[in-house]
Amino acid sequence: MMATQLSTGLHVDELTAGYVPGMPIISDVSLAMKHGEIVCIIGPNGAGKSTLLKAIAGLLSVDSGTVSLDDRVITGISPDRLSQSGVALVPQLDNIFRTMSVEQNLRLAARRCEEPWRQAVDDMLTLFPVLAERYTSRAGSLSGGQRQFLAIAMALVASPSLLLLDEPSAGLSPKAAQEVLGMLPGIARTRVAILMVEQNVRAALTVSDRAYVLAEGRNQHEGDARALMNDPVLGEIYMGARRVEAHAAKSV
Amino acid sequence: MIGIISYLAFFLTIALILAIAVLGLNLQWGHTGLFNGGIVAFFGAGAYGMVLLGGPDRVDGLGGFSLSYPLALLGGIALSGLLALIVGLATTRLRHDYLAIATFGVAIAMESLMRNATWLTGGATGLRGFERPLEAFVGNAFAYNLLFMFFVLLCVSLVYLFLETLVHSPFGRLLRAVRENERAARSLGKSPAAVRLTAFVIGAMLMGLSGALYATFYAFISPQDLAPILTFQIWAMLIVGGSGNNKGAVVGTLVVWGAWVGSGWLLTAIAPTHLQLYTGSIQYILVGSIIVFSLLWRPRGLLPEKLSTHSYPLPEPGAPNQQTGSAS
Amino acid sequence: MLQSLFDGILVGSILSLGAIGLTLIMHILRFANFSHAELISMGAYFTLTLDAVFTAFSRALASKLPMLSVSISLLLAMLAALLITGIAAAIIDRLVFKRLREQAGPLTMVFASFGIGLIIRNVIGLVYGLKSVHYNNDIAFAIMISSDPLLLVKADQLFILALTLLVMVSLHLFMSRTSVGFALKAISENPVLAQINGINLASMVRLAWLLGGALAAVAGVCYALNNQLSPVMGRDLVLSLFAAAIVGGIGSIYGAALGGLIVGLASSLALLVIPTGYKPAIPFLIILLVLYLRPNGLFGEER
Amino acid sequence: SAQAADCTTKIGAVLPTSVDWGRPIAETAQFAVELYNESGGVKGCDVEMVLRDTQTDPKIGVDAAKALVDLDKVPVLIGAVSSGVSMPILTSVTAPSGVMQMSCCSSSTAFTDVAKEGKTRGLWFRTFATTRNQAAIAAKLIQERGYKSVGIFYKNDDWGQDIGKLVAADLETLGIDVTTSAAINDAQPSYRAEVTSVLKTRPEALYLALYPTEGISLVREWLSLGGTQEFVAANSLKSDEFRDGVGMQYLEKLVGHDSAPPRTDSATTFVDMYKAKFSSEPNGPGLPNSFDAVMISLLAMDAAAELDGATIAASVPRVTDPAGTPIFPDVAGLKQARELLAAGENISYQGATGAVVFDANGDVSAPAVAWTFSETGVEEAAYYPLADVDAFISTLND
Amino acid sequence: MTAPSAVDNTHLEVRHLRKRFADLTAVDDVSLSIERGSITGLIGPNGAGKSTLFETIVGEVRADEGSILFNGKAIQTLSADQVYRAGLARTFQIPQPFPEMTVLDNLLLAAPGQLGETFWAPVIRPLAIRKQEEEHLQRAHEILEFTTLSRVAGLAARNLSGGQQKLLELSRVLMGKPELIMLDEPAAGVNPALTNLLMDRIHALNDQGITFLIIEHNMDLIMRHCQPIIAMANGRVIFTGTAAEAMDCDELLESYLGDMSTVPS
Ligand SMILES: Nc1ncnc2c1ncn2[C@@H]1O[C@H](COP(=O)(O)OP(=O)(O)OP(=O)(O)O)[C@@H](O)[C@H]1O
Ligand SMILES: Nc1ncnc2c1ncn2[C@@H]1O[C@H](COP(=O)(O)OP(=O)(O)OP(=O)(O)O)[C@@H](O)[C@H]1O
Ligand SMILES: [Mg+2]
Ligand SMILES: [Mg+2]
Repeated sequence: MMATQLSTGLHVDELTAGYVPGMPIISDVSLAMKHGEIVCIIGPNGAGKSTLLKAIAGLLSVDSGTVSLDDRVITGISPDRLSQSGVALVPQLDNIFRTMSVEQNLRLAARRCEEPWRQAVDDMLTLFPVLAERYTSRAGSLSGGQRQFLAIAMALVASPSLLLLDEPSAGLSPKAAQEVLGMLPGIARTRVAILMVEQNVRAALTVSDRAYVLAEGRNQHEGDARALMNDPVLGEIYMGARRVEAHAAKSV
Repeated sequence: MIGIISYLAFFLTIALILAIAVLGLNLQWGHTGLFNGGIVAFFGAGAYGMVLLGGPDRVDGLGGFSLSYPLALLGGIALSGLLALIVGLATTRLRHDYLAIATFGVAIAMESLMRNATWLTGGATGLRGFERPLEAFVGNAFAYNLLFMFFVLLCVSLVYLFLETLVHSPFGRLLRAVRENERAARSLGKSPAAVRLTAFVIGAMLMGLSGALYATFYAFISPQDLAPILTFQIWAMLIVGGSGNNKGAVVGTLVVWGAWVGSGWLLTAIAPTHLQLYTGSIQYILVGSIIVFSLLWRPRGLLPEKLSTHSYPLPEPGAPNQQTGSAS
Repeated sequence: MLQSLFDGILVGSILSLGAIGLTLIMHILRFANFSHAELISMGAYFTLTLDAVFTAFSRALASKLPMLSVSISLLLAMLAALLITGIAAAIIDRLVFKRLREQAGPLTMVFASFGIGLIIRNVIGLVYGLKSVHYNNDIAFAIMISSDPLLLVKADQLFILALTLLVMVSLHLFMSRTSVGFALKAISENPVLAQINGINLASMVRLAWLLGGALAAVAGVCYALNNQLSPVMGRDLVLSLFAAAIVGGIGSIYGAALGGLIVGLASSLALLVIPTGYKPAIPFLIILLVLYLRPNGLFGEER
Repeated sequence: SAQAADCTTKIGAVLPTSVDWGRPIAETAQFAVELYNESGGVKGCDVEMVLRDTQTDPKIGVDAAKALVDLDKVPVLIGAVSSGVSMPILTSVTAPSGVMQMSCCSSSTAFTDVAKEGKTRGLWFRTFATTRNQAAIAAKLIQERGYKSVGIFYKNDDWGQDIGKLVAADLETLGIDVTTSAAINDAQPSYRAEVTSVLKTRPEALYLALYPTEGISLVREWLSLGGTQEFVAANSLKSDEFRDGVGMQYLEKLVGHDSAPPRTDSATTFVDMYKAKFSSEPNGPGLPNSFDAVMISLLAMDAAAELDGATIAASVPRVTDPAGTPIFPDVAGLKQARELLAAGENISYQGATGAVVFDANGDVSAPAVAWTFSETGVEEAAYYPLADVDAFISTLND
Repeated sequence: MTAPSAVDNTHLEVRHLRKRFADLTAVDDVSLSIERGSITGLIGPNGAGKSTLFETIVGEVRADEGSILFNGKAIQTLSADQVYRAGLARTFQIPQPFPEMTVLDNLLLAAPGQLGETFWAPVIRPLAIRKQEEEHLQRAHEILEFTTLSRVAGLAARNLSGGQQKLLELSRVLMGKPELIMLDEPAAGVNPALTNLLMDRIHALNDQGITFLIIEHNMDLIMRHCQPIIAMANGRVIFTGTAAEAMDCDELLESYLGDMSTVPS
């Protein structure tokens, strides 16, 4: 709609998309970010956060609106071509090939990077040593957290320029979550745009630059990450602050 | 006119007999996810069981029970149920294609037995000698066929009602749950093995009923009736009609069987005599095309499965997006 | 006994060859493709036609390879038929299976493939006639390896055995060592995730069909070489192939090869104790037994 | 030279036209109809034979038969080939509807039983000579050739089981060793195992009761493994397809049996006409029988006062009366037949399988021949009149 | 072997449990006991063997060694469905919905003591079943209301969002009437505000006597709601104690919690 002033980075303009044409899950969602930025999306369950990421990655048919990346409209481009051109998505569910070994998962993901797969895969094994330990195991036998590592490694292995993370810390131990989230600023500094969805809101906001709040499929709020974290109203609605005590007092 | 009615009654009789087997398969596959590749085994058990139990004495083989028709019919059904129980127990651990090939093996073994064990089944010649019940009483062939059609219709209706009641009950929900996610079903205290076995046996007994009625109507059964093509036909009927939907199963039977024989009739009606030699092959091509196009047109069947198993109203269905968010 | 054992292995090797192609498609595209039978027939008949064309082109091509009943032109025809059958398979996918894959369950595809099989089989019957034909009317006599115990082996069959082993090993290496092989597996398990990982679904599906069609064609030619060509040859073969593929475990190439041998051996050895009338049931009963012990086939994984 | 007829009379045929051995049978039936029409048709009307495929599936065949009877109102039905299809047609379509059914090839003894029970209501006929005679001739041929041991391959269907067992029993009576008797199922990917199982019993000769398709497969396999070339074959293998598929050079010692064509100067009528039409010999399972089935039916229609099944069936003896005027199935013969019948005289149809005579059960027995393959086709090697056959059978029974 | 447990108050007891996968011992000589009426937290680094312990306890995976006592009775030979029927329920870490069934049907399936789960009952007792179904329906709606799934009750479970699937997993187990509920990361992917509400419900059920064993990586939740806390690492139990004690356990801090300073408490 307003494709006039495109600039580098990711631009989502009044995007309306869903799984069945004519039954949109997200409506008129807009979002903009530059390379090097970490942006977090928060919102209640079923708000449409994952749907948004999937739509950006080209997995859904878009009813209206556009997504553009680096001055190029990417709506309508097939997910594999997007992936080849530097968009990586870590889905929330079903994010590894269960019947394949860890090695095969990584090598498969590394097909789209230019350098030889061995180097790229080795980098990932250094980053996530647990994957090296279970290198030949069937990915389906990994523990919940180990799967998450693998899924993230599969996205990172291709050195993407846009990284879409759907709840990367879910299922990770506190320590691992910190490590993974802590990795992000470093990655962003290599001019990667990182858009993530998180329910581990506080931890996510600490590493994010900006954040959007999504509810009922629409943009509800947008702002600086730190400011959002300290916003009392949003805190209560989306982060469970304060009300906890009230409820705990009532029911226990 | 009477000719058309007579033919239609005949057509419907066979179609409805097959519909019973399709309904049985729908219970197994459509609702429970059991990939039964050996329908003819149970169909055959019902048919042979009924003829053996109800037929007269045979010179060179087992027989001579001469039970009354209802008993023979029940006996045939019971025999297929028994076979299903044994097969089911042996194959409860198998899924998908593995179950299909195992049951297919049972069917082939059954066909082999029928073809070779002359003392039991008359061998390749088949079994006859069974009198159609009440035929002599009715006398007129046309009237008898009409009567038989109504009898079959009654059977189909009862089976349909029974299955509709089943699948819309908690039992039906249980069947689906086992089909959808066995592990989850187990974690909720359900015993998938028992559920699968029950559905398998009930479905097989319906196939047995179908076989028994088939043999009654033709007053004859032979291994040629148990060729694997029957299994495919029954499956095609279910898939075209819509697996998981009992109405779909019946509609699919009528459509596929209608297309199968109708195409032959149509071709001889329009083809000049010298081409009639080739109408057999063309008929197959037509049948194949009808199946393929029907599936392309309605991939989930003519009457697809419904999502909900019960008829109670939901509080607020509709598009999720128009509802209020959780936390606001 | 020894002869039966050998017969089983040699007959089994044709089944193995066919089952490898079948298991591949069953694994990657996740449905039991009954029209594989007709791909087999198509491969055999394409070869028949091309062989005639090539021989007409140059008589020199009609000379036989040493020991075998295979001529140079037949080999060339077979290579061309592999490609044509593969392309035909890909076209069928484009016309029918693509849409069903996107919109329906696997059983819909199974019965669509059944319908397609009916169509192709009867088109072949109309084009080539219903009677059986041979590539070559000469009979390839068996070589007596030993007379007591009697052991006769046909060179053609050894050729097929070798071919099967070659196909088996190379295909296994391809599927388990190369990233294209992984990509094929990936689209079978989770097409969406595969696409996210940069895999072009359409081209991988095409590749799978090309492979599947080509493998079916090889199997068809080898089978016809030993038996005869008829429009129903694929149909007659395919159930044994399913049995072999499934008993080996769907998706396992070694499994399919072993499954073929088991089916071959079972039907061969069983006749030592059981009347021939029961033969069709034997392999399936053996399979029932194997599956009872190993519910996902010999090398299969739970899906 | 067809006479213009502006009316048509329908008859029905249910035959497996989509099956390799079925299509020629149907083709021959059509040929007979053509001939008949050329000679003037039934009662001056062109005969239209409505042909439906059975797909060898009883349900399909029965439905087709029912449609022909109810929708096309045919008084006569030709078919089916397999007993498994013919029988339900008989019990559930033709007999109840009073339509005459004439099968070329259904061999099952069960039909005789049904007829004996009176359930065919005289409507059932088959031109396939009873297996009993053929089996006896097979045994006789084997004996004449002096084979001491024989292996038997029989098609595992009703006909094959029947003849296989009869031949084995007859050989036993004659003191000839049957080393093994192997049932051959249709559509097997390989017959290697069956071949090996017989090969290792080292019989001097093989008796083959098979159809060409599996016959070729099996015999080629047999020969390639070095098996004997001493073959005795049933009439089903009397086919060019089989000869060419296996190769004449391996079949020089083969002798086969069949029911005999008529012993007259015009004996070759059918063969000649067939050759003129199809430029090949009428060699293949069931071709002469199919021809005769149609001819007899059509002649009976001409002989019948009214065109309903029962009347036509009742007229069959009039056209197969041994005392009647011999009639050959060429255009001239058929014309003559029609005149004789119109004049109230009986005729003796001299068909492709001989002077067919039906007994009360609709069965025929026929004299027999022994045949061998030649470069050009098939040659008759010996002729066994019915009396000889019966005499031989009675020696077996003693 | 099946001697009654020493203390009557022990609801679930695991003794020397061991489970090997090829080269890896996922559960290594684990012994622990869960007190009746407690809300026990089970923590540990990724791959510690927590989920495998669950799978082993409920019989989804067979233990190589050791025994499991529930209410003093050995259950290690029971199958998963028998364990559930004995009163021990669990949720899956990776949600296991019935994908082609509605959310409501997913719940109704889990209702306890259903009359209509045989093939004859629907034919002979339709009215009684209908009545019971209505009761269950009402209960299901209550639970869905609470877990915020009401508006998606009619959707196929396959179409739920990630968090909604976790909520469905929890809702389903709440639909039954188990004595002991084992939850595998119930809060992962669930919005924090809702998590707090869920914990209230769990406390309420706990007050009615239901024992809970909860695997969680959300330390906020563990610290606030669970007592005692058991920690595993490398397949072994390395710690048992209160929340406060856990914060003093160096081994835990190092391997599991990391730098606690970034986690606001
Ligand atoms: N495949 C699908 N088909 C139809 N509707 C879907 C599908 N997937 C999700 N939905 C619906 O879309 C809505 C948004 O889902 P989405 O996965 O985007 O939520 P989310 O914000 O990521 O939630 P969560 O935090 O729980 O992951 C939900 O109501 C869900 O029911
Ligand atoms: N079926 C299996 N086959 C082989 N290894 C397995 C299997 N299941 C689990 N494992 C391994 O056992 C170890 C323990 O896994 P488990 O799932 O119990 O961990 P967890 O404590 O639940 O971790 P998380 O917090 O990440 O979910 C892991 O290293 C895992 O890879
Ligand atoms: Mg989500
Ligand atoms: Mg876990």
